[in-house]
Amino acid sequence: MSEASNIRELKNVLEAALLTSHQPLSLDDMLRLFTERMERATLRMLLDELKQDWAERTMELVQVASGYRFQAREKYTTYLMRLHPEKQVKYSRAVMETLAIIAYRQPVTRGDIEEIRGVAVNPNVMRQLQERDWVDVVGQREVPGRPSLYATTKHFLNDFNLRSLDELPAMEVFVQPGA
Amino acid sequence: MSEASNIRELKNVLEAALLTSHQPLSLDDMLRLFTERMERATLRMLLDELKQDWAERTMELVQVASGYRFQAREKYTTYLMRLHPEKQVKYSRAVMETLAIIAYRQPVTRGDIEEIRGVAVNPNVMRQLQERDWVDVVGQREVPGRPSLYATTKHFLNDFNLRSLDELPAMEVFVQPGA
Amino acid sequence: MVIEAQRNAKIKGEEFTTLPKDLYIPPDALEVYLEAFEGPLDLLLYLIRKHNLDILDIPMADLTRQYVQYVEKMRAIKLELAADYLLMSAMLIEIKSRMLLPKPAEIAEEDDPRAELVRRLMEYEAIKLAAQRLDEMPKVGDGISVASAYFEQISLVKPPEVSLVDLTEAWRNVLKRASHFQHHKVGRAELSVREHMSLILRRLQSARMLEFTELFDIAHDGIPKLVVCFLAILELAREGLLRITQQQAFSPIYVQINSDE
Repeated sequence: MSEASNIRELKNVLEAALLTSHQPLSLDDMLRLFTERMERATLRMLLDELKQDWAERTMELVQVASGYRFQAREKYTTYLMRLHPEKQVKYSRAVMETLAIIAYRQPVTRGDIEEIRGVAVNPNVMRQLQERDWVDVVGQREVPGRPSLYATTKHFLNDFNLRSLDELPAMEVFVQPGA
Repeated sequence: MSEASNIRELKNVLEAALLTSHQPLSLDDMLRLFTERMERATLRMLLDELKQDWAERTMELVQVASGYRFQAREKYTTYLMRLHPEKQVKYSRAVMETLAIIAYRQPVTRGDIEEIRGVAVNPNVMRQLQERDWVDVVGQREVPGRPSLYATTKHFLNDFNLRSLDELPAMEVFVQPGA
Repeated sequence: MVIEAQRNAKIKGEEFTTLPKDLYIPPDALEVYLEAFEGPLDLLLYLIRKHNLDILDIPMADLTRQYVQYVEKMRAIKLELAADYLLMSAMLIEIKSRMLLPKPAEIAEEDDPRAELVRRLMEYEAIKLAAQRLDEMPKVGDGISVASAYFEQISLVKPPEVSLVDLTEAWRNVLKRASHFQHHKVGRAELSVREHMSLILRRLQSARMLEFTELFDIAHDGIPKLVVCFLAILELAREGLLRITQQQAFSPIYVQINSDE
């Protein structure tokens, strides 16, 4: 007499296992659920039925590389994302200063930025600014290596609510006494 | 026109959220699922219905200290334990007794624990309880040395399937043989 | 001795069923055996339960004698274990000796020298049982399996908010550190010129070559803007970014990106 004596019960065990597992379950994993021997073909058949049982429901039984898992249907993603708002990361000081230099001194090359900041520009910094579509390449300076010239974009002006760059606060530099 | 326009759809969103969340969801969490305003009473009603919908199924909608969660019904435990036989952490008697003292006598200092158990508290014991996030420092006792006061966490209640400390099993009183 | 008669006394907690039936412990087994005790209170409780003693009227002489015998054995083998146990020995002996003193007839029950020991034993046993109950309770990860189905996260990272204040603050910091900029003032006019420099470069990127006049939007731009545009062209030329050419006098002037070829 088997523990789980009918198909309904066998499917329930599989459902409980799949709904509570943090990782996809392989066929071997699932065979371990039962003390009695089960053919892989039987297991596959049960999984097929389980998939059908959930066809109209919130979760979808899918097969991925490492096995089977239940996942929320796509239509719920929008809702579920509201539970996990992405944390707003802050831009690093390097990013902000690089952006400021490009805004106030454009068009500038990476070399110009390095000279002003006194440190090498991390390629990641330029990537972040370009991905945000605040900065792009407007040309090359005709010197050896033809370095790219960076400038701010229209999108940058929009995001900062500026009609043109001259709406940026004019920066009066405080002249240090004795400097 | 609301996003999820009928009770069935609202319950589905809740079901999808609860089945995919690794932590219990509070009422506030669940209200965040919907862009439209929902009364807490409505949400409770929906959760009640959802609980009913699952009454005969593999998972059970339970309420613990930090909110609601789905968990596999007890009858599936035997099966599910077979998936990860190696993962069951068994704590030593010292750890469990320390936990019991903190749970039933909180807030307590390490000195209180030593007084009750009659032996020095191994720092490793406290570390294990804190790493499991079952126990936490909630303040200092205002005596010389300002010793830390320990208490159990919400996570402890969640893990033990409790809504609050008064759901802990009542302490048994020493029974006299032949008394 | 009551030991033989009581050796089958039932003790709560299964670990005690494996304990020796009397005080004799094979020396090599003692260490393993001692692990079973969580401390002197635990050992005392064991002795009380094993011999079915009345906790409210503990025969101190018997209990102390048996306890001390255990501790002596422990001392012989596992010295470092003994500190807490020795303290308890001293306490038991003290209680026993206080009980030998003649007591006034009107002594209150709470003045029983054993009272504090009894209170501690009862408190400890209650905790010990509570610990067993907690241990047996189903817990998440040990008897409770929580739903944790998968859902596809949209990798839509919310970009950081940056204000104009953040930007000017960053610029201020740059200037503070770059000493050679300390005398330099970036005014609005210069910003306009810089912006136009970028705009002109952008246009020439796609067009390669433009007629000089095409760079000016005379119909829409006012004089100040035209001037700024002209200054931008001059600045670009000065920086070597533009090449301005004219085949002959009065023929169209062309502007193109300066390239070496």
